[in-house]
Amino acid sequence: MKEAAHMIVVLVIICTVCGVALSGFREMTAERIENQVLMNVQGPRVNKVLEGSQNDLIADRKVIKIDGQEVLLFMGKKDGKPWAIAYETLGKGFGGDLKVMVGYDIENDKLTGIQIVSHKETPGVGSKVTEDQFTQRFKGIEIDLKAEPEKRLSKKIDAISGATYSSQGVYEAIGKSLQLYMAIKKQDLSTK
Amino acid sequence: MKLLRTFTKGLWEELPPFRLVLGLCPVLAVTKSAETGLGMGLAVIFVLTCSNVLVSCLRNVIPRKVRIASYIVIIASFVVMVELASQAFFYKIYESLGIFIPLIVVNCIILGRAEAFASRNGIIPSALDGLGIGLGFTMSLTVLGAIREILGAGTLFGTQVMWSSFRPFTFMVEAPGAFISLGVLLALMNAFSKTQQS
Amino acid sequence: MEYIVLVISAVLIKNILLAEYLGNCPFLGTSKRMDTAVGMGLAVIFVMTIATAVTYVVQHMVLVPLNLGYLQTIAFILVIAALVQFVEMFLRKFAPPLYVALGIFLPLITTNCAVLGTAILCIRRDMNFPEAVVFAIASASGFTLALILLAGIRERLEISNVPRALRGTAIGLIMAGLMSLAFFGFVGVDGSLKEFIQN
Amino acid sequence: MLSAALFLLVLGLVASVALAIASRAFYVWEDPKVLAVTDALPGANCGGCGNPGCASAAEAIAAGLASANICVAGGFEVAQAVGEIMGQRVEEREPEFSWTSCSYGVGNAEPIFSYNGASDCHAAVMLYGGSKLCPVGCIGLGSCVKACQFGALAIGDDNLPVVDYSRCVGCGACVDACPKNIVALVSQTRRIISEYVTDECTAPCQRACPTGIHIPGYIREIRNGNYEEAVRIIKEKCPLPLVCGYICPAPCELSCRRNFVDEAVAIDPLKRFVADHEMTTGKHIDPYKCTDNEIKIALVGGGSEGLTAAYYLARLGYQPTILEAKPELGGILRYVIAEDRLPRNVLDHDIQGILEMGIEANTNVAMGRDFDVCSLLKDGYDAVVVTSGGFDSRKILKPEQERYDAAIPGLFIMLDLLTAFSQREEIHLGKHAVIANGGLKALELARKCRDMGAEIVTIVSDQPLSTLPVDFHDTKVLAEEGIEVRASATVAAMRGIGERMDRIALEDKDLTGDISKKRTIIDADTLIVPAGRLPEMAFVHAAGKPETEGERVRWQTIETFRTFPKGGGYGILSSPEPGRISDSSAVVKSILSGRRLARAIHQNFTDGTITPIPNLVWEAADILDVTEVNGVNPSERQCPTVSDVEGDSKTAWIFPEEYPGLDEPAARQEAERCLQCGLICYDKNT
Amino acid sequence: MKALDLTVSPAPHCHCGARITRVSYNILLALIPAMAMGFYYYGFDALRVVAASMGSAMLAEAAIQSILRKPITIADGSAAVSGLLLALILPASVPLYLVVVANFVGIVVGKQCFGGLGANPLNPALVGWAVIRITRAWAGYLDFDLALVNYETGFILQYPLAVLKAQGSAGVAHFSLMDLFLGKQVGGIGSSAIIWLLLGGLYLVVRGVIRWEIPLSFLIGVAVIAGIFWLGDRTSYGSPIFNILAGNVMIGAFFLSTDNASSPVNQWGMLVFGFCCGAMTVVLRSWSIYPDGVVFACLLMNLFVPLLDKIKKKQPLPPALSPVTPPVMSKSAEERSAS
Repeated sequence: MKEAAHMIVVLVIICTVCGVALSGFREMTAERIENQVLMNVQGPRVNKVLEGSQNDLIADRKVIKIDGQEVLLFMGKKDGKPWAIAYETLGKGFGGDLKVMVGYDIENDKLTGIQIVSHKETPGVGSKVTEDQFTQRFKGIEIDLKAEPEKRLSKKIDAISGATYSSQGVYEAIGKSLQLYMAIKKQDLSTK
Repeated sequence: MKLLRTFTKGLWEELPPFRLVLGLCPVLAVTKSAETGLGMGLAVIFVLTCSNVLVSCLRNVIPRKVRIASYIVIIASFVVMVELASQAFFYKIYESLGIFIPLIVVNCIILGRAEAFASRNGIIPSALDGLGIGLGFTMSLTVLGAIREILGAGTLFGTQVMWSSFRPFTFMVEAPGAFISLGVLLALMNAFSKTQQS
Repeated sequence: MEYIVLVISAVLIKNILLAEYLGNCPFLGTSKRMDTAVGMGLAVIFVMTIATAVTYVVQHMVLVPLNLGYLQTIAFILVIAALVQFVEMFLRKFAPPLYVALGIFLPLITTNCAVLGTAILCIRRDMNFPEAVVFAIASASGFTLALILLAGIRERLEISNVPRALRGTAIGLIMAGLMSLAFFGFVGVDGSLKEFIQN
Repeated sequence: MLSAALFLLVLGLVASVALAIASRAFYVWEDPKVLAVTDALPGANCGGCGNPGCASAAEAIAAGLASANICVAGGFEVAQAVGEIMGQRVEEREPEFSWTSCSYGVGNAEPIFSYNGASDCHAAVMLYGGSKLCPVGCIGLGSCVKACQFGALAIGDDNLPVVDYSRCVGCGACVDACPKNIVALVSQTRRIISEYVTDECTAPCQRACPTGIHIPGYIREIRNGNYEEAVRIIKEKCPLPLVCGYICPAPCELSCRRNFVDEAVAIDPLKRFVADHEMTTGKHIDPYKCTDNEIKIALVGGGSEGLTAAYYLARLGYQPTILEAKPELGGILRYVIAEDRLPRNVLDHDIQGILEMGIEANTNVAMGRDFDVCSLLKDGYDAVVVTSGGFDSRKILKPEQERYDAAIPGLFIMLDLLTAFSQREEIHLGKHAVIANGGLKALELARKCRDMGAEIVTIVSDQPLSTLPVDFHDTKVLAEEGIEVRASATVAAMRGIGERMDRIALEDKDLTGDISKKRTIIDADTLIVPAGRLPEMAFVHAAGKPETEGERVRWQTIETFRTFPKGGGYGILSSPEPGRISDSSAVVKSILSGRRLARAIHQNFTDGTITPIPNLVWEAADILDVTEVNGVNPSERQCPTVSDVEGDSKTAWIFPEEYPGLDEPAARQEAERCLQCGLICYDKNT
Repeated sequence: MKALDLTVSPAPHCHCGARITRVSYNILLALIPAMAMGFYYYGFDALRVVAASMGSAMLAEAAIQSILRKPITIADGSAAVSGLLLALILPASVPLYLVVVANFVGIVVGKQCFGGLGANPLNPALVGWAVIRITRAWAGYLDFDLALVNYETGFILQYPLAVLKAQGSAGVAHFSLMDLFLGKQVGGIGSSAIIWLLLGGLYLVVRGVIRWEIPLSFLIGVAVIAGIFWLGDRTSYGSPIFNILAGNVMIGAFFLSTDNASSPVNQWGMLVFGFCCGAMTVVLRSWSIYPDGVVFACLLMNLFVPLLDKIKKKQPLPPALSPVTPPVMSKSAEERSAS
């Protein structure tokens, strides 16, 4: 019994010390990690979607609440004035969730473009939705604000053959994004 | 002199993964490019050296029956640190290594060195052993990564090295290419060490 | 029906060994003979299923609520190590025949990256619980399938004139590569199957 | 920070406590002995012990089904450790090593086809027995190497397996793996008692040599200048190298393959050269010896046969004592062969070498006068061996006129008996007499025995009834006379109590070589043998251990040699060479008899039975051989041949004075002439 | 005694040297008509590919054998057969370096690494093909519709299977089955010459070079599974006959799946093997991203051969050609060893 207790104590002490060390390390790196994720994951996509903006898109981000749901909003400015916004929504692709960054021109109610942030589609098949050939098709499509949320896009985009599921996932994400669009537009878009 | 040998044996005589034939999964998975291979290698050096040192420090404290469990906890802690650090400082590599950073925990080389070397030797030899084996591992990964990247993508560390019209032999970066190129490299090592012996 | 696609995908297309590069050490180590291959395969199916289920619970009941996601690695490996030992003792007590058949493989499994890998993959792919369990069983079956096929071929290679430098692990790796090559024929089958099931 | 630390604390606690509880809750009682034994075993799962693995071996040991020393791989230390756990005393077992016999690999040997198929010896052998013409040649594909769990085998550059003796543990996995019996296990004992068989690689000279010296081996050592090693090789099979070097008729030279090209290699002079070399150094080269045991053997007769038997018994670890009636040892070598043929210093040197192995010799003591079989057995000897050899045995059996069965109870020689009958002497034959062989005379003798008072006379013949004289055929009529005929049978053993024989064991002789013999035991008071000389006989305590009935010893004979009928007969009345009773026409032949006696005694004390040797190489055995030799350059023999020898020393007269032997350069040159033959291979570049 | 010219390939296929050569040359002979059709339709380009393929296969074999210091056995024709088979399933326009890479990988990795002829677990030609097929950057060269667009052949320049995949059975309605049968279809240099492949294959069966079990069960497998698909959904899947006549099925049934070393030895094994190849072909055709599934189906089934060989206790079939004459020992030796 004494032996068992000894073993348990040693193991528990090691675990605890490790826990303390790790959480300390975690606290040291947490902020940097968040930045890195933004820089590397969202950053390039936002830059592409909100092409033509003059501000630092990552720095000018803000979190807004809509129906109790937090949305990370990126804002593009021209001459100091917001002209476009972008945010992520999820769609269900073939392999799992598709994260799509959708950008809107808030002045003209148009899509400025979409980018796939992350996906789990089959390489070479479903992954075709990430290619420019597909994403470019969404650029500049006008939004019909009066229509049903599902039918707001003024133009239908063909699915990629062989990647129907992945394409549908992208549509789903865009659809969700459109549902949020009106609410976000009404929010205060000024940044500090 | 003995310390030097402790260090250098990992570079040739016990060169992982070729001589020890251990820890093959990351070798196959992360050698799509030289860069990821190098990144994985550095992560392994860090974990291996740190865990060797710590295991060596604690070797007289840990009861025999829970030693493996303790080693696993120690190794896993360093792995989590690597995970966090790479996320914070080398995000690209963190992304391309993906699941294989947490899997360093189960890399047989690390647990093997802890059990076979660090638990029996002092701190300095253990550190050197970890460093040497880790360096050998990094070397192997980088070389394999370079071969696969040059043939499979036409680049080396991301810069184009083949002629511009080169259509990459992408087979090399696919799974079959990984297995076959590692197998062939292993065979070449065997053949080479055999001629060296005789 | 979704699960069929999940299974096909995990066994044939994203085979844990041949496409995801997980569990290669035991794959090459225990594929020299058919009977050890079968034993190892069964042990992996057994452990992987339980481990995935348990780690799934740990992740979603403990780590996520406590906001300790970054401790995933250390938590999972501890849980798996303890679990394997627990299973070993349990089998020995209550299922001695199973213990005799699988016993020697159980310790090997602790350091089998396929087990930890599958557990982590389930989390990373945001599966729900039944999906995770089915995925674990399917992955382990894929492992077993590849193991048995390789064992069949390697038993035969034992008596071939394989060049000396290639004998052992090297030829095992090359054969694994060729198996992986053959399995490439299945690319796309999961998508079409999903469509087929829906229509 | 707190939550992380707490979480890991709890996780660690839960895991360790759960396991601690589980190890109690799921506690399975396991025999701690099994666990301890499993730990003590090497864990290589080689199967050398006959169990499927170390764990099952441990179970078998713990259950008492196997002895503590079954692990051949672990050797003595493991056996001791296991013995300690089991509370058994473990005796050291003789180490065994893997030994390969083929010396011409694929590439050097004569092929029948070129094989480049499956890299597995068994697969290769399935096709016409392999690619070599030689039926016992190594295939060289390394099945033995694969079988070795200890990395002790490798295929060398000449396609032959090479044993790394530092790693070999003698588990025998390679022996089981080899389809050609190239790999064998040898221990010193096995090497001492081995006999050549037809399915192993032997050179023609080796087969022709009655003692079976590895002639190519010692000539190779002479070539390399290792004279001591050469002597050691000779002494493995022949304890009298110098004597043989002087007077051996050298039947080996008749078989030498050089005869196809020019003249035979001077094998015997070469032997004399190295033996002379040994004598000049004044030191005896002692071959290996097994660990001593406590078994005492008395050898009656100190001639070449007795000396040889004593020599091998001593090497096998026994305590032999030679009892010689004459003042000095040597028998015919000393008292019959002329001194100008065999200088006495030569003989003394060799005898001294034999005695140095640890042999006691008592001279001037005669059987029948100073002792007899029973008295020796009573005196504490575990076995008594009669090695009277070529001497007239009547002197032993009947040292004094009035006593017929003083030395060997119940044994008569037909000639003596007939003489006695003709002189109308009263001889007590007892109720049951047995006559072994003896042709028509046996019938006559049987009738006389009946007249002398024997109630039943049994005639035992190793011939089938149909080939016996016609008088024997009507067994019914003979039975009415009280004469029983047992055809196709041999006398397998005599048994008795004290100075009286009471039973004889008969064994049916099956010509097909089936050894699932039928033994019948009949009461017998007298055994009458036909020849003038006694066969080699070995007496031991019945039932293996000394058992006295009052003051009298229970004894029985053991067979001195067993082989299948094809290679000769068996039973106590057949000597090593079939068809003759102890007629050693040359010293080499009595050496062979002596060695086989030692083998029989050793087997009796170890296994309890004398195992037959299947496929023994003997004079007329059918063995693949070459009929021509190609590619060998003729060269001159360095000394004259003493020709027209028929393997019989009676016609070979070699006088050392006119035949001084080889000097060193000539010997080296002569050794170069050897073709280093195998079964059918030979060195074509000689 | 003179050594006989006898070679043994790893169990269970035993051939003597003379027989391998005969098998190989018979296969080459049987492929000549199909190859000639390729030359007829695609001219010099086809010739170029065939020559490069056979040449590089033999060169690869000779090179690796000389490196490994083994006797060079390109004369037995097995490398030439591999090279030719590979060429026949490639489009005529394929760049030559692809052919060379495929052959080197196929022969060196797929065959010689395992100990050479008879030890290869997979068919080396198929290994070579699969390697270049999964190389994404090179996929365009192997897409028949893209590759063969510049030829004048006198028949529809669309790869039937690609059409079927893209447009369903309505798309392939305008392909005449007779044309397909007569080889008037886009495809590999030789693999589309259905009738000539059939005749060549039958020749091999009659000569006993290949056994009938695998081709027959292969075709049955294709027909049965395609029939099931077709009855289930006539708009998406082709009819059984279409499936047999289009793509690589014919060359697969007679030439690709019957490679001695990588197919089972006993009759039941062969039947199961052939049927599964055929079934798998249709499944992969219908569902995988590749228009034709024959090669991958054969490769996959090759992996199962050791297991299929366990179906029945190994019982080698009677030799298809006249049996090997046993080697004769010299009279004296034979007599001695007999006794």
